[in-house]
Amino acid sequence: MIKENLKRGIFSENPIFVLLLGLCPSLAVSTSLVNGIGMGLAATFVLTCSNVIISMIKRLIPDKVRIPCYIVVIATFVTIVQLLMKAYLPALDKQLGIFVPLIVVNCIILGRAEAYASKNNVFKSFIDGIAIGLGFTVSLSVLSIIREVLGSNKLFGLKVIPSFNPMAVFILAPGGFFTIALVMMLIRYYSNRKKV
Amino acid sequence: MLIPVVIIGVISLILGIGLGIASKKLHVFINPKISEILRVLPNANCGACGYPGCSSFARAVAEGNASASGCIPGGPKVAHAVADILGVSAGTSEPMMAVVHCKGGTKEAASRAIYNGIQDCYAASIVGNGSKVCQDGCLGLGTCVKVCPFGAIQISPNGVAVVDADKCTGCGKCIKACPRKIISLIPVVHKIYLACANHDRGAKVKKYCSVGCTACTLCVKATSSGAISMENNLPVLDYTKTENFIPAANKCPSDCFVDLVSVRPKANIDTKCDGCGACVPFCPVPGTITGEKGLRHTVNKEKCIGCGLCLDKCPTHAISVWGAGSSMKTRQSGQRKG
Amino acid sequence: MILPKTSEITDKNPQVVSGENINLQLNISSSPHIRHSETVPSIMLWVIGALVPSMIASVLIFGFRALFLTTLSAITAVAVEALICKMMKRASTIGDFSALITGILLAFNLSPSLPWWMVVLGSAFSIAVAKMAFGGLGSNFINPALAGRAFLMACYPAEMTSWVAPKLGTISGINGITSATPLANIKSAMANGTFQALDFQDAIINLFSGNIGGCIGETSAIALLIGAVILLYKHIIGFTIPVSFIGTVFLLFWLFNGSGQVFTSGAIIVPFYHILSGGLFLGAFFMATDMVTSPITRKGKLIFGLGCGLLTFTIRKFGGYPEGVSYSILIMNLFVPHIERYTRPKIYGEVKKRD
Amino acid sequence: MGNIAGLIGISIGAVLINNFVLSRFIGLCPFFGVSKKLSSATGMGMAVIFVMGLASSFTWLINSFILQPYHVEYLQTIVFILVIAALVQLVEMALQKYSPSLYEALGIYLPLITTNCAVLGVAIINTGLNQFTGAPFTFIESVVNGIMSGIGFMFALILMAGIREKLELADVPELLDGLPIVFITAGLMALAFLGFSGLNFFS
Amino acid sequence: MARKFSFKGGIHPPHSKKKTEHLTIEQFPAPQKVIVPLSQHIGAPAKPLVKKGDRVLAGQLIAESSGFVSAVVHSSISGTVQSVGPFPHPCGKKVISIEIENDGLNEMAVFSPLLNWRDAAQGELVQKIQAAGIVGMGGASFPTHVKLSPPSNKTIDTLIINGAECEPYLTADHRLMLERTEQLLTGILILKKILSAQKCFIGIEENKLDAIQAVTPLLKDQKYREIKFARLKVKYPQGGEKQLINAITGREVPSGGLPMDAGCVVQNIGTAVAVCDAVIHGVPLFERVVTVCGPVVKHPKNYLVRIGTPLRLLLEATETDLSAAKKVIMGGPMMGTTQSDLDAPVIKSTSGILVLDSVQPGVREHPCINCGHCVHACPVHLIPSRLAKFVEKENMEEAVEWNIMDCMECGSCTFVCPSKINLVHFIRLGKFRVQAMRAAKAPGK
Repeated sequence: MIKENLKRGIFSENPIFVLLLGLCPSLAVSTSLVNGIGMGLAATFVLTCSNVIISMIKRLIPDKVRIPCYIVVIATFVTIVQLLMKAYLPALDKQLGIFVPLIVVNCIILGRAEAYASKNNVFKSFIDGIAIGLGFTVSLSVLSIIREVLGSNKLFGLKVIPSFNPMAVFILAPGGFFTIALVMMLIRYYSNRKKV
Repeated sequence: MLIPVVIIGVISLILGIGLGIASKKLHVFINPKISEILRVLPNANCGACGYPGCSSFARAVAEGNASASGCIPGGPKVAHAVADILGVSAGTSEPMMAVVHCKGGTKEAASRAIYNGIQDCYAASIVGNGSKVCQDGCLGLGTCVKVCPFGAIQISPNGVAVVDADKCTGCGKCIKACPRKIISLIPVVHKIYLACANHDRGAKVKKYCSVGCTACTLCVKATSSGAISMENNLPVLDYTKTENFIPAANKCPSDCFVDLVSVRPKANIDTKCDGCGACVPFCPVPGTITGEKGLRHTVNKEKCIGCGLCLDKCPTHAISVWGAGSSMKTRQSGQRKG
Repeated sequence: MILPKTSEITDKNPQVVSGENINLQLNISSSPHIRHSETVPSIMLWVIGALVPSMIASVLIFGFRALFLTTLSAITAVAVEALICKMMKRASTIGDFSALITGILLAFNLSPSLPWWMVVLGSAFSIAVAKMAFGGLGSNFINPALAGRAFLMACYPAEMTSWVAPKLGTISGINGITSATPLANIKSAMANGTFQALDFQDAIINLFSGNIGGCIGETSAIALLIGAVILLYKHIIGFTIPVSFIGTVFLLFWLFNGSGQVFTSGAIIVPFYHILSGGLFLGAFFMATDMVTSPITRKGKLIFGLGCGLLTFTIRKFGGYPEGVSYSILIMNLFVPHIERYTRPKIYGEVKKRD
Repeated sequence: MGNIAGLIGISIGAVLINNFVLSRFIGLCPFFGVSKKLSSATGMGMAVIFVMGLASSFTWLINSFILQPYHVEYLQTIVFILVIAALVQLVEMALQKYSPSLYEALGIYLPLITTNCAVLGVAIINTGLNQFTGAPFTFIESVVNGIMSGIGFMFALILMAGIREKLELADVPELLDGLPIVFITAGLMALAFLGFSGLNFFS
Repeated sequence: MARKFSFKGGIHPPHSKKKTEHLTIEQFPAPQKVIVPLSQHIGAPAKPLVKKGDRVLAGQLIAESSGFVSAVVHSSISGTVQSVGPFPHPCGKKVISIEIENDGLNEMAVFSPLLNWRDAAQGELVQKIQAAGIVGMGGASFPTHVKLSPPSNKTIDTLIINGAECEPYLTADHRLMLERTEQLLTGILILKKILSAQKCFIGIEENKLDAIQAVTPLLKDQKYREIKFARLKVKYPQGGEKQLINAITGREVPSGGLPMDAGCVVQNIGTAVAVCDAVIHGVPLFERVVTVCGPVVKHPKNYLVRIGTPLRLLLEATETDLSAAKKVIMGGPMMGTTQSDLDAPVIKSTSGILVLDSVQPGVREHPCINCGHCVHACPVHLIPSRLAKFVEKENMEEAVEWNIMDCMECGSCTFVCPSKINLVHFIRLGKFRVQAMRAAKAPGK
């Protein structure tokens, strides 16, 4: 079941490329792999924790105010992440900037809370959180690798391709859009080929 | 430690009370279906459906302006749930399927000109009424193909539209789309229809279509139930009558009928046969049932068309039809039910 | 609905069956049955023809490297388009020569000292992303050549803004001396406060002949004007966009010329200097007038030209770049759908809608 | 250099140079979701401007008078999102009740705005330093920043909607049809917007 | 020189009139057999009055109108009715027609002339025109008596006679103006009397110099003083009803309205001549002038042809090389319809038969490049390229929003399109779809 869930989170229900959720952070922070992974893990943490808590308290919450309640739960974990990052990873926190608090409004997290955690038990929600979170992290990493290599010819601060003059546009805004279009096109191409 | 708790608590309290009062005071009635749909939606308000938020999508679905499967993050699961709320899948009447009343493609039906324009049947019909001589023939430019939501219609290599019986749901979109009005619905259980819509006289039809109905009325004569009648040089099949049209289809000299069952099951006479010969006169294909009086009769499988007319005629119930498997079952059930 | 080309339809000759009234197969089609002789390739060839004077001028000014880069860019553009057509399994569209124009125009917008592989990269981007991704000629919303230039500008800002000194009259090649463009001079003069000391009078003649630093095809105003006259004469471009574009820039720089004088004859040299330098003529006559990415109505073209002019002025005067023509056209390209919507012509016999 | 110039600087920055969508990558979900049709893009844009203005003022007040005095800035995220969510819901209900026509025009976009990161984004940005003055945002500045960022959002949204309506008429290759081509469009738009970078009217 | 009248938009196609404009009208021999369709006009088809075996005379009434917007039909030869049934029609469909075999006697029915028409009542004159089965002979084939009976709430102050003949190749009206000038002017006076219009113009394109020279001197005559000459610029579609009104009076016919909404009635040259014949001589409309021309027509002609004559006979008489023919067109090259069956007959609105040797692109050669030529050419000020795209993507709401229904299908946009897109075909398809959609939505269904 865990394997299936992971597969679902990374491939068939990939939050960025398939469900098209959480686009803002994925485009904004994928300028370097470190940022991408950092963002992905932070979101995974929030997603998993909030999934667990929400599935725990789902019976206590009246239907009418469930969305505000979910948001409070999520916001709490986001604040925890913020504080943790400020304390232990200040450089990364500075890099990610405003996008750490913006995890609150990441559609993936609220979406999973509403669509999954509020209907399933704690363990299932936990697995789901991890799976979807990993899917998000993997997608972010893919985007980051492409953008960092093309845009600054570096990965973890190391030069990748010798005598390649990096195309700065890929770490700028337009490059982000082009990269995600490119990845989506490739995914579509391969899934089309599989069908045939 | 106390301050944050107090702040959050107070703010939440104020907001909660405010919202609670507001929702009472500002209550507006909304369609319960909308809230029901809203409940099954992911409520991520991501906007991927093209609507501003889940509730407006739900309203659009409830009002029939959006497709039940419009929610991208929800995927097929949500789509099914929404469809269930709408009651889309609930079918009540007899299942129907669309058929094209023409089989005269480029090989069989003559053309009088070369059409040079937009590949669309309407477009062709407004330019000199199309390039076919037959004024009721399928133009084969695929307007029905384009409107079919299920991909059930294709233009055959021969240039006529053909409906895939397995995919067709009988929604009737193609009927409205056809400029020549040669698509209609038939009950799915009936697998036979007349594939011609031409009202010209027989002699004329023969000149320009090798599979056109010549109004010879042989099919009318082949049905005893009166389920086929001639109207304006064209047989009309009445599917409400108890009739399977197999003999009629076999009688047609121009091969105008289409039988969607490729191999019909054949009649078989078992050992209960006492050789009374009561079945012989009812067989529409002379020489199919043979045998001496008093001895077990046999069916010539080459000739038998599987119409089943002999079944009820046997006093000893010695005749059964078998051979071609599943598709026969549907036909027989339809036939029995009438 | 993907429509087959006419040739494909008529190739599929239906079988002629003898019968009633049939003895010859006439074509049936919708009216009208006669057509004007002008075709898309003929329009494109005229544009290419109109670019030839500038090409010659660029060789005279920057040497054969200009020709080499232009050819390279054009070949890349055509090759990429052919390749993408093949990948998309669509009929090749290189026969309409639009890719060739994109290639040439891109090169005209690049510095003659740019490394050759950057030209190839930009040209490939122009065609693949800005044009073919949208479905090819007619479907792109943004000028492909300028998008390619903006792409290279974002990728390699340093290389894109290093210029070589012109060598009018010698065609031996680039002399390797780096030089600034007239607009960069102004920009830095404004920043340093030495604007009043600039000598505009002397520069004007060089601007006309093109004996200045700058992009391959943009320096020689005379050559560009010759091309523009050809296009105007053939009715391939109208006056609306170039006149409103250049006119706006002229008026705005006459108004805000930096000398504190407004609309005076003494200050008129500055706007002249501005319209002759940089890519304004190239942009106004050859790129803003790109049919696909400019509004279809005359009123729309006027608004488009005014907008381009205003943006060019804004970027040159207040922006981060010395030159604003290409960005202003790109930005106005984004507005085209709205301009077209709001400048719909009043139809014959229009009845006021009763709400 | 008066106050007005500073506000204009903020405005230009928010609309053109640091456009939320095209250079800051904030508010992308609605940008791609609601830009199919011009009419809904306009409605959404108006609603965003309204809510962003409102949210900026409320969050600035809360931040300055509650969070900062008690040194609990770390509660920012929770408090802001709570306020925004409640605000949006209140506005929605009020509109639905008192002005159904306005609700039809704007209200239906409101639920989408709660989770629009642009609103929370601008609230958080307003707690930082004003890059033009180097000092913290004043109340007026933060409201102007909120409204102008909303206008920038609407500006990009409307441009996108116009282009997408035109794209409906194009023969986009199958591999790119749908969202990929919209991303490419957004990329090209962002490329064009680079032309605004470094824009400064008051040097 | 006098003022030249024109409108905004339009195109300049090659005239291609040199071959036939100097050829006098020849009587085409009555054929062995004529096929007279019962539907030669806009409106309900006529009801046949004869049956198989009946003997009819030339000019005899053989079908009565079945409503107000309908027209009667006369036999064009004397002979025996062979059958009443579906026969090929120039529109491509089979239409109920009367097949008459010629007995070679050419016996005429008895006509009742009305020489003192000036004293006759307006109603009587309209009656005469209705009884003669006259329809608009320029191609639209709208029953003339309907046009001449405007509802009481509409005042007509201007009568315009359309002598523009802006379609290339066609010279039928041109020849009529030269050869039957007196009848033409008399017909105009009759029309003017019926409408009691204060103003009356005859508009002629300035490339028909001989026609202008034939008409204008007569206008100085006391008899014809009321008719004013308007010199029209050579431009297509100068002869379009709405363009002509705009060019001469400066008024615009409201969108979706009729010329009478602008206080105008426009009549064709051929119609005016037919009105003169019908009123003064009592002769019904059973023959008309047809230009037979085109690159593969060996001996182009202006023929006076009996209605119901199969096209094939006309092409044979002019020794047309049918093996080289790619298209046979009834009408002009800009708005005419292609024929798939040469047995289709000449009808009341057939102004010309063209045989072309080229197949123009039926759909497109290149994608639209937004050049705007179609926008400048459109006399209705539409954006044809946009409309075509809307139709192609089946976005009918937008197409209606962008005024697709105002298109008059003149073909100017398609003529100038460098991408060779058949915009008119797309727009016609779109109009057809919109009408079908509206019919489906209409209440009562």
